[in-house]
Amino acid sequence: MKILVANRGEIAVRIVRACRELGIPAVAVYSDCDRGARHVRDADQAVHIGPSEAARSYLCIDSILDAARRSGADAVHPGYGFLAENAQFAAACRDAGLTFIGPASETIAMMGSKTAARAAAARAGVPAVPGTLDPVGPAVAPAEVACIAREIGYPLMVKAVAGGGGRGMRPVDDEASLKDAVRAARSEAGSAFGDSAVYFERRLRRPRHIEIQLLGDNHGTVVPFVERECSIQRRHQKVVEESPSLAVSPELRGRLAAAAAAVARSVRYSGAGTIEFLLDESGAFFFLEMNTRLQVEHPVTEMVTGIDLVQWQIRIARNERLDIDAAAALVPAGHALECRIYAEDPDHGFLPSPGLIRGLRPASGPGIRDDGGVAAGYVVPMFYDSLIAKLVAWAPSRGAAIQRMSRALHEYHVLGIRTTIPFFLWLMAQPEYIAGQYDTTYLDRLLAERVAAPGATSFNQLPDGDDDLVAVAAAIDAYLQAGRRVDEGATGAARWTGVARREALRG
Amino acid sequence: MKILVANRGEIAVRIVRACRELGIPAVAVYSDCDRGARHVRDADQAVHIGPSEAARSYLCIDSILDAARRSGADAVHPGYGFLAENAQFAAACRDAGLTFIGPASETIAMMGSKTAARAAAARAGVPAVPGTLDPVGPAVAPAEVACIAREIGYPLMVKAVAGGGGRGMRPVDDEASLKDAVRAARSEAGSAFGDSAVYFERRLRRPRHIEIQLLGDNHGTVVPFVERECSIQRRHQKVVEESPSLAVSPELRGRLAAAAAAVARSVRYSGAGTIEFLLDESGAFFFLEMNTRLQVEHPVTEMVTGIDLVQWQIRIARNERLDIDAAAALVPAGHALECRIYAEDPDHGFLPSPGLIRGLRPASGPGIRDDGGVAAGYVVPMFYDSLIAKLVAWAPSRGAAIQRMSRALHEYHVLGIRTTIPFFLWLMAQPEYIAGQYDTTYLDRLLAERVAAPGATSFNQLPDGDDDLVAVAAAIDAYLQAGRRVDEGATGAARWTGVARREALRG
Amino acid sequence: MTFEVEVNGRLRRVTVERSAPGRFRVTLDGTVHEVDAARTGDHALSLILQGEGGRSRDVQIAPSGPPGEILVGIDGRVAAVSIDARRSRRGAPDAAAALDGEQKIVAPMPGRIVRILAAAGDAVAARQPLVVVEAMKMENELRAPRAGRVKLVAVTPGMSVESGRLLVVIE
Amino acid sequence: MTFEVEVNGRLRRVTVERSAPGRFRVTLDGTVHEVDAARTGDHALSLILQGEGGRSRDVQIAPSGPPGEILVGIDGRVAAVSIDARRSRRGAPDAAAALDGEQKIVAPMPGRIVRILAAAGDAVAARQPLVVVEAMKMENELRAPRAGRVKLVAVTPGMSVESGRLLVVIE
Repeated sequence: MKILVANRGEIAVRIVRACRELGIPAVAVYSDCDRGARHVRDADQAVHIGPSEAARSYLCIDSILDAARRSGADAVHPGYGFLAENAQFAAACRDAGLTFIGPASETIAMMGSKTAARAAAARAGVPAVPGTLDPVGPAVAPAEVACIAREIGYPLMVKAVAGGGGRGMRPVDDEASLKDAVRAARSEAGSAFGDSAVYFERRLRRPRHIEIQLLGDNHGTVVPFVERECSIQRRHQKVVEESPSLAVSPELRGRLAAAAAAVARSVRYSGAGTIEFLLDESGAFFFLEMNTRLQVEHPVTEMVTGIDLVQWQIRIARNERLDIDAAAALVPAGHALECRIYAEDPDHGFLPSPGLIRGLRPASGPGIRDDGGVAAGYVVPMFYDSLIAKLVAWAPSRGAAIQRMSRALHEYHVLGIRTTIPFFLWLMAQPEYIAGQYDTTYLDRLLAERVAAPGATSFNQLPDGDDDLVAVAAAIDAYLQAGRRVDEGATGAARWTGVARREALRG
Repeated sequence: MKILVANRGEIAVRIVRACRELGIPAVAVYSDCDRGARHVRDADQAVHIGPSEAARSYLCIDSILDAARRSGADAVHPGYGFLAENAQFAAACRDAGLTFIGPASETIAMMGSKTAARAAAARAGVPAVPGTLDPVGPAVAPAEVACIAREIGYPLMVKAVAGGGGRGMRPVDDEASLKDAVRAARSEAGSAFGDSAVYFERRLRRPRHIEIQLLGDNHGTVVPFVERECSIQRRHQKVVEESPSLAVSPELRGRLAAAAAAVARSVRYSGAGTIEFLLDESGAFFFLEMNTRLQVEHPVTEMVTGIDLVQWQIRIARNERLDIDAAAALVPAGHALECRIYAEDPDHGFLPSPGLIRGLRPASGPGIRDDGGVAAGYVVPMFYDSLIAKLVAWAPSRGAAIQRMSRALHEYHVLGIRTTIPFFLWLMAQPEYIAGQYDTTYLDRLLAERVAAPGATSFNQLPDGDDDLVAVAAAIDAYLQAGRRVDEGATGAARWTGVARREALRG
Repeated sequence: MTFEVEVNGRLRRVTVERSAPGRFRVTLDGTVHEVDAARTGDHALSLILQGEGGRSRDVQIAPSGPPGEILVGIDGRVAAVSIDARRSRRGAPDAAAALDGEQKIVAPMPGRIVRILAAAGDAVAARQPLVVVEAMKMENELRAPRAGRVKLVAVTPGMSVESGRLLVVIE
Repeated sequence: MTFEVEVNGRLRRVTVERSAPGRFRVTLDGTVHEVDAARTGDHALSLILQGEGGRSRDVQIAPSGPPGEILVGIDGRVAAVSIDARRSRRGAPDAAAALDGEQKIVAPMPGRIVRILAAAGDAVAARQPLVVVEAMKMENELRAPRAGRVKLVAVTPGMSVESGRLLVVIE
């Protein structure tokens, strides 16, 4: 077996590691701006697939199939994002005689339609969030749209049928704002997914996002795992995940797992997948959607179960039988957290912060796992998702895991670009977070309050002493640099060109 | 509580991390050559304690007590090595009103005498390796020495009473070689420990080194943990450790743990300690010695039990009660290996390889823990132990852990000095090691055969293709450097001064 | 040697003299610190403050664009610092603006112009969206820092812009 | 541009020409390779061999003392490499030795001389211990590479020596 990794960044690096441990050669693909990227350096082979724009490289099915042919790969791992949930890609791989490491193209297509997925869940006896069973296409008349909405009841959520990643979504509180919301959602969905169909879902009050990771093999076995909680979201984007959830009792866990397994079995699911639920305040849960791929947050499940999900994806694709103790898979060993380290500036509305990484020292030591995708000297491009690393902390208890995460965040150096590390340092100290009292609306509320608060401080606010120390350090650095300028008999400007030249060497 | 870490390198970094996670300020101490060392950079405070020679810094009790006073520390963690098993130091801390994080001075003193320790084990009903109960001091006449040896029987081992770290030891096969061995052991012991007394132990055939980690609190509770196997030794120095041991059944584990706990209870042991046993081919085990401190290999126990031993050392010193599930502590979760990454050149008899670390990229990702003590830009000094990092791999099975370790070793870059990484890559591929068929004599035998073998190859031998590739890389690098020389209008020599200057910036 | 150092917007006056090899006497807004400083990497500096129980901090320092502008990493956080602020200020684009009544909106990061929401001559309110820039799969609205009138729109939809590129001028 | 490159003792002849930006035509002992090379750090180079399914390797390169002597790290292993071996050879201490009958024993690492086990004039057998150097808490015996007579002992017990320092000459 030789696996082409049809992805980039940290997940590509993660997959290459799994290949190495299984003794399988890994082929990386890269766009122009990723020539020096870590996944290219770590792989056994690397093939250039086009310009930096994702549409002409990582999203270009033909280029990737061609790369597989040229590199002699016989299997393709899509990772997540890009083509991971593209049914055409899965089919194209199959037609090209390549093993697609994931479920059948048909399964991807069915679950890719949110309404079809909700119907499948219903058939499997799993209640979905109350809402429309059929898409509300552009043809449907405004009056009828209003009727449908009234049936569901307000507040509700307008969602893209082909949706994902929080795009094509609009909350609606009353009929007055329905029309604009539908128009906005449709246009966003149209441009994002090429399908402007939307549907309506009732909006639960303060729901928690609970999801069940599962594996299915080609011999009918489905194993669900202990839940992950992903309620810490910013604008419908997960930023911190954990396992287990404080909101899930062993009894509820059993019911969630059974429901997830029922849905997966009903579609004869093969590979790694995740069923997302919303858990309401009364403890009732509802099917939200199924992701027919690996999730960004898969490491927290690996930490509390010891199972390597990526290795299992590959072994399942090799037709191996799952030999995981299903009972043990539902008993978490300790507690794990994941912080998604993004190249974003939390002090400026989380604006993207691409650019040259001048220095990098990931955290390490007891209970810490760093799944990183970058290196010092690499220029984080503006073309792709801003996730540069996932920092995972494990400890016997949630409290100890939070302390460990804080320790690791303090220890983590990324120099040259802004990251969300200072934001996570702040979040790990929030009483509600520490107490586990949160839902999917928590973080946006907290951030809004923070901005509104008079004299709101920066996430990078330093204790007074350290503030002084930064001034002292900067002055001593400048003093030493000035010394060097004299030594080198260069002008003030030379220092910076000097720096520039050193950077240039970094390619 | 404020803890002074009376150590350096990776163990000092490890202890600082534990302090951070417990919210306790940590004070580092450093010698001249360690000003820029990682443990100094990571600590909250740092105090200079003298010149580079250990005897005048890390071994100087007065300097360390003075540093504690100046920094306002009220507790001292000795780590391992240096003063960790120095009873005078423990007493001096106590007398200075400092909490010594470890057992009572008296316990250290008793277990520090190998013969006294063997007696203590015997009193606790634990058989020691057959040998002399009393020290064979310099006064004892040669004739009597021969008698004593004959009683024990050959082959035997001459050992320093004050011994440790494999020094002051000499194997003896017959009476003819006894006299020289005793003389050599005595002189080595004299210079190493200031005590030339030795004793005799029968030499077991192909023994395995099995040890039991334990914790004891100040309230009479002693908890033993699943065993570690440390039979992979080079000249009596451990190089790879693992937990659990393939040679230990649950039933045997129970007996080993009971024996270890009995010895610890008999001396009302407080803190972290380890009881070392030899396991012979018949499955019988014998008390070897007790280490009254943390061990280098403690992480493998942490990986399979989830317990943070360093945090517990601190909590015990704070008089907390052990609340560890003693039954669970004897059930390993998965399998863990540790490779000790030394600054040594395996291709030249493991000669020390101190010097400037120009580049460093530790391994990371699933199942990997790096307990490192150095950083790029740091000059590994010639004055201390050559351990620069401990690489730990965990997996559900031993086989998977070995694959993971190999993956991580391939991924681990240390540039500028020689390390034992290439040696470990070789070892992880040895059939006997993979099969777990080894004992304490295995590695020395294997290395001897390897050297003797005609056309013995280097540990750094590359597959042919990579050999070409290195030549290609070196030439392209030289080509690019030459280009720069021209750009900079400098001479050939300038390149190297240029490099030198860049290094100089690294301090 | 005296520097004006602006840390997170707060201007400090710092004088540095070498008191011994690796030792510096640093005067910060009148207070004197005895500091032991060692380079620990291309971009790293280890500081130990004497006479404060030896407070130890490891800082990472890197230039961030214009001369005199640096980022200082410490303990998981990052501070934006200008050295000799006044001098570099005079060079910086936004600074001149501060003087007259104009306000320049520049691209905070490299990206692609998706939409332009105001035209020259428009009156805009504070925090009113002006331009949408896409980067890293996210659309980012850039808003008016204050009320005023749009004097100039310097970009068009579809354009790729570098960080710091002038987008809109408000007067 | 042609180089003589010695990798782990094996001498290779390598010609490099730039065929395009980031692309090199490299001739190694007559075989031509089309190589895509990118600097990925101060000391790192990423190579992708064209026409071999794109074999990818990340190498780390650092000088190791004398000009032309470098260490190349690849895939967990380290190769000792000399560039333009002959030239640098001529400079190196051991090389001259190779020519006449002399053999110089030099310190393989910095350390302290603990014991000297042979005196000038002594006849020594191959692998006979000559000097004991202590470094990193270990005593290391340096042995005679071949049989001969000790011509010179250049150090005394207690001395601290740098790496490469001449210790003993055998003839």
